[in-house]
Amino acid sequence: MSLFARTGRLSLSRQQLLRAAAPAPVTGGSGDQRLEIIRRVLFEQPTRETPNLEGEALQQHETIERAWKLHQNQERERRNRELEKKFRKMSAAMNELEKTSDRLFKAAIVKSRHITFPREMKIPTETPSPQGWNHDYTPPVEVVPAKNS
Amino acid sequence: MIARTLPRMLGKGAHLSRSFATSIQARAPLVSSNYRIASGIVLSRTPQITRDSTPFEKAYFDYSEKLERQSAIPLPADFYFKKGSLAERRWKEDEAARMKAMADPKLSLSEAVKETQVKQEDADVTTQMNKFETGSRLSEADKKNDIKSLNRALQRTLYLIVKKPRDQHAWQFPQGAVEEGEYLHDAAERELEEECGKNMDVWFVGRQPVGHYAYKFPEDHVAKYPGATGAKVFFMKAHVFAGQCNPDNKEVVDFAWVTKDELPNYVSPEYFNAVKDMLSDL
Amino acid sequence: MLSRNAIHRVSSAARSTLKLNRTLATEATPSFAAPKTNVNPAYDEALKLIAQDKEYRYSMLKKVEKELAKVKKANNSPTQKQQLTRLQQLAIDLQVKAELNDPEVQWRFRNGMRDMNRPVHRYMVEREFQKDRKSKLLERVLQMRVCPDILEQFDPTAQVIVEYDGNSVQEAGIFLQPGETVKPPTVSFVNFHEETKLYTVMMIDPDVPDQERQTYQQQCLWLNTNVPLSTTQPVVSGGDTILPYVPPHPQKGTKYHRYTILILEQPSGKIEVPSVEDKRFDTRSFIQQYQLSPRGVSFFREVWNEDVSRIYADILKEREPVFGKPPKASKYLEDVGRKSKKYLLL
Amino acid sequence: MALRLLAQRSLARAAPSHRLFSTGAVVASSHGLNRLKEHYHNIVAEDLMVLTYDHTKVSPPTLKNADLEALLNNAISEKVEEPVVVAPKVEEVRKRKGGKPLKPIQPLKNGSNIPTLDKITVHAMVKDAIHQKNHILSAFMALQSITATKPEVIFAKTSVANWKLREGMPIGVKVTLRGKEMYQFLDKLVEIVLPRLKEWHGLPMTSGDGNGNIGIGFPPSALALFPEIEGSFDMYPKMTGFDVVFNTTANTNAEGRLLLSGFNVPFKGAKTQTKK
Repeated sequence: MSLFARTGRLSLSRQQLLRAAAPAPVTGGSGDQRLEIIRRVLFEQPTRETPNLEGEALQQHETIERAWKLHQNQERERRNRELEKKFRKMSAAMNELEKTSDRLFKAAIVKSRHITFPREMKIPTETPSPQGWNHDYTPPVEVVPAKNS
Repeated sequence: MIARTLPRMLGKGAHLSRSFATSIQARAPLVSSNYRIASGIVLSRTPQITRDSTPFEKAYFDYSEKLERQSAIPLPADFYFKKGSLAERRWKEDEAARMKAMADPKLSLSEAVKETQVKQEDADVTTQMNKFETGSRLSEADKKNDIKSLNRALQRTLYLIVKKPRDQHAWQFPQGAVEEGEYLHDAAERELEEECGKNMDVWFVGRQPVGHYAYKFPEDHVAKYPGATGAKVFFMKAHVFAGQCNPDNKEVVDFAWVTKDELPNYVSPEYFNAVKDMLSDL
Repeated sequence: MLSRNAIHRVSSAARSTLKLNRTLATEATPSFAAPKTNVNPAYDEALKLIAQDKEYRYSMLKKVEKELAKVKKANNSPTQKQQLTRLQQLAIDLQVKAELNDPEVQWRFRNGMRDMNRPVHRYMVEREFQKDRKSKLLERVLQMRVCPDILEQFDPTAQVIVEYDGNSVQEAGIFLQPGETVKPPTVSFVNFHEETKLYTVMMIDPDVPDQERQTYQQQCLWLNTNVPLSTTQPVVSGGDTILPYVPPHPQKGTKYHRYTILILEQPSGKIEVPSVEDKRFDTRSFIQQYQLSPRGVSFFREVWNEDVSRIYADILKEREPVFGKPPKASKYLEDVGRKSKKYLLL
Repeated sequence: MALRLLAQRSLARAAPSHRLFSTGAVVASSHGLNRLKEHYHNIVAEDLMVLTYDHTKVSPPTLKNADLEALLNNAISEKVEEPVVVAPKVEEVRKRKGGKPLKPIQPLKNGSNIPTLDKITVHAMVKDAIHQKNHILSAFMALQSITATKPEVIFAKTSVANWKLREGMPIGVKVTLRGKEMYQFLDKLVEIVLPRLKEWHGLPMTSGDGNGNIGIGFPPSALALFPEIEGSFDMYPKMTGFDVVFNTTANTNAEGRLLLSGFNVPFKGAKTQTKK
């Protein structure tokens, strides 16, 4: 994605670059033409002019950036509010559990250091898989080891 | 049976306080200060696709993408593409589309490229074979509003609610009494399996409750459960990754997967008020 | 991001320095021309979002105002005062945030059309002072030892603007010529309170040599008490003049003098100050005596030139002192001025 | 060609819709959103909050995140505000145990200090650069290609006589990624590179620097797995190994691992907790 975002034209083709690089003085022992090409690509690129915003465009830009900040603020506040509510709810439940039953409370605060999110948990995508949700899931059959009676 | 009820705790024997002999006996529900303790399950299906961006988000993204392009270092295309290769040709086509889109502030760079890519693929036979098949963001279940389907409301979090065979307070999250000697998360796992069947791939998020709800039993109920005048439900959080709810038709007669917004249509207002803070808006 | 930098450069250049309404009233005020809509979709959507936010905040403001009226009616509530302050705070906050993103408000602020009657502009000026100007002011005040030479370090709440004819002290610590400061300056204190509060305004020179004690003394060149100031009336005028303005006159032979203007709030209202001696003035004990709290500071520096002699002759009507180091006793010159012999024949 | 296909494949999960919808009416899409970021805020953050909850360290509730309605209700409430008595801070003298450095004190938990990914650092040391400086260019170009950010050159801080390294020699390159770029890089790493690494089953369950930051070292061959490099592989004189360090705001390794596994970074021997 990032690759395609950075676009532009270079006048020389790869072969031309190689040819042009050949007579260039090579510093050091084992000179590789490809290094010379990389050097040119990295440091001898035509630079683009930075957009010079002024007048109406500048006014528009500042309004847009301001609105974007406002939007991000709103989103962040909404998220924080929701999380805070959930946190307080959870905290209240734990307080209640502590009052209700010491045994249950102690079991609830046990934590594993080796816990991870399961790999089945998938990150949302732009479109769902064509198969859709797997409604027909059945748990894998547990192989019960034969008991020695 | 024994294996299942054994507390699956860490720290080995520390919590294995129950002896095998008692576990086989019929277990009494746990009662604490006149309240029966119950374990509820907030089983959620997480969003399957990313949400729709707002019109402003879309417009801002297009705008900043163009600004960025204006000041970014140009791509050394000849470094990345072999001369005369298909990749180069396509990149040039994309680039032409981008140049065109740059001129008009109403056009989006990303969408301009998408269009040329679709054209290229239609023209090219080899990529036809590799074409990705994707589902639609609006599924069939959405159109039918099939509240039992997990293919519905793909951008939102869906919660499982079940219907008990009674008139009042019929709909609620799956829940069941914690038995003597049982822990909350064990009870939650057991209840979910009893009420909704085994055919769900479920992951419980931690062992602690994420919310609670206390209520008094109605008059006729009190007689049924001696020693308790109400119940305290502690909700456990869980995600479902596959499978579907199969109600046992005894304790539970119906089920639905609903979003937070739809929940008030099913449950009583006091129940909704008690649980709304632990549910996600999205 | 190169583009962002470029844009920021432009925008900061467009930002004008703080000017008061008073000075701008004479200039022709350009009117705000909003950019055309329906050209850039991002701009259109941005305007929509800002308008939405504004509407929501204003609807909340209405509710707050209703509650305010209700609370004001309920007289005998013990928590009335607390409720009132909270509600007023909330109302101001809502008003400010509702208008802060408005392109026109921003444009007016940037172009110096600052209306201190509007909460949003007051908020913006205050934020500008706290974010930009305060650190620089404090840096200068500490670097040039105004604090602690005159008083302990304090937290200035607003900007003090000192303007002489044609010269303004935009940045604390700049050098002025004694000839430029003969007439009293216009001092403004850009405060943010709507109600009128009383202030003491003074100008101190802490670098006057005290020959008797072989040290430096403070001289109070200007002392005004009970000056009424508010956000719409930031210019120092009126009040009781205890010590009339004496032009800065750095003595010949001394290093630079720091002429410091202090704005001190009088929290307990009006104060009565009998005449004070301007020489050997003790700012610290003065502040303690009248329980003043420092709110703003600014200073400029001057060194001697010919104008000082004129000030001494025309205004002060004193003989001009000239300071310098005492001549060094040379071990090679005898009292009679003869060079002593290097080698003495004993 | 290969690059393009790969790039397409890499985008398949991020934005596969472009193959379905061509022109016509505007189709609702998540155009402009970052899916990893959305995933974190919608799901991972909340689960992390539950999984890292500590009942002994709960910060008192504040009005910091309250909405306007709540602020209004607070303003008109008739509850007299008790002046907050701040107990004088007692400087706790903390001693090191067994020569290990002291860990920072963990803050009290609340809804807004849930562990999150702060930055990703991609770093490569080029040993060949000792003998010839311009060997660093290859790594420079490679890092720039995969991260879309200009790297900075790292100079040797000390001299090592055995390696013929002198102070001030350019010896490596580094890129620090934050925000949008960070999530894009992580997406690429998790979806394309890590699954194709040979004989690698995931990070060990002991990984982490003690404060919740986790690093992965990659062999030189891994660089070729990035779609940006695969197509122009022969243009690089030499591939280098590199490190990717995930800097998180987590306080412990367990929290750091949990956070990364939320982004589908695989961990070795991690037992999924799903029902059997």
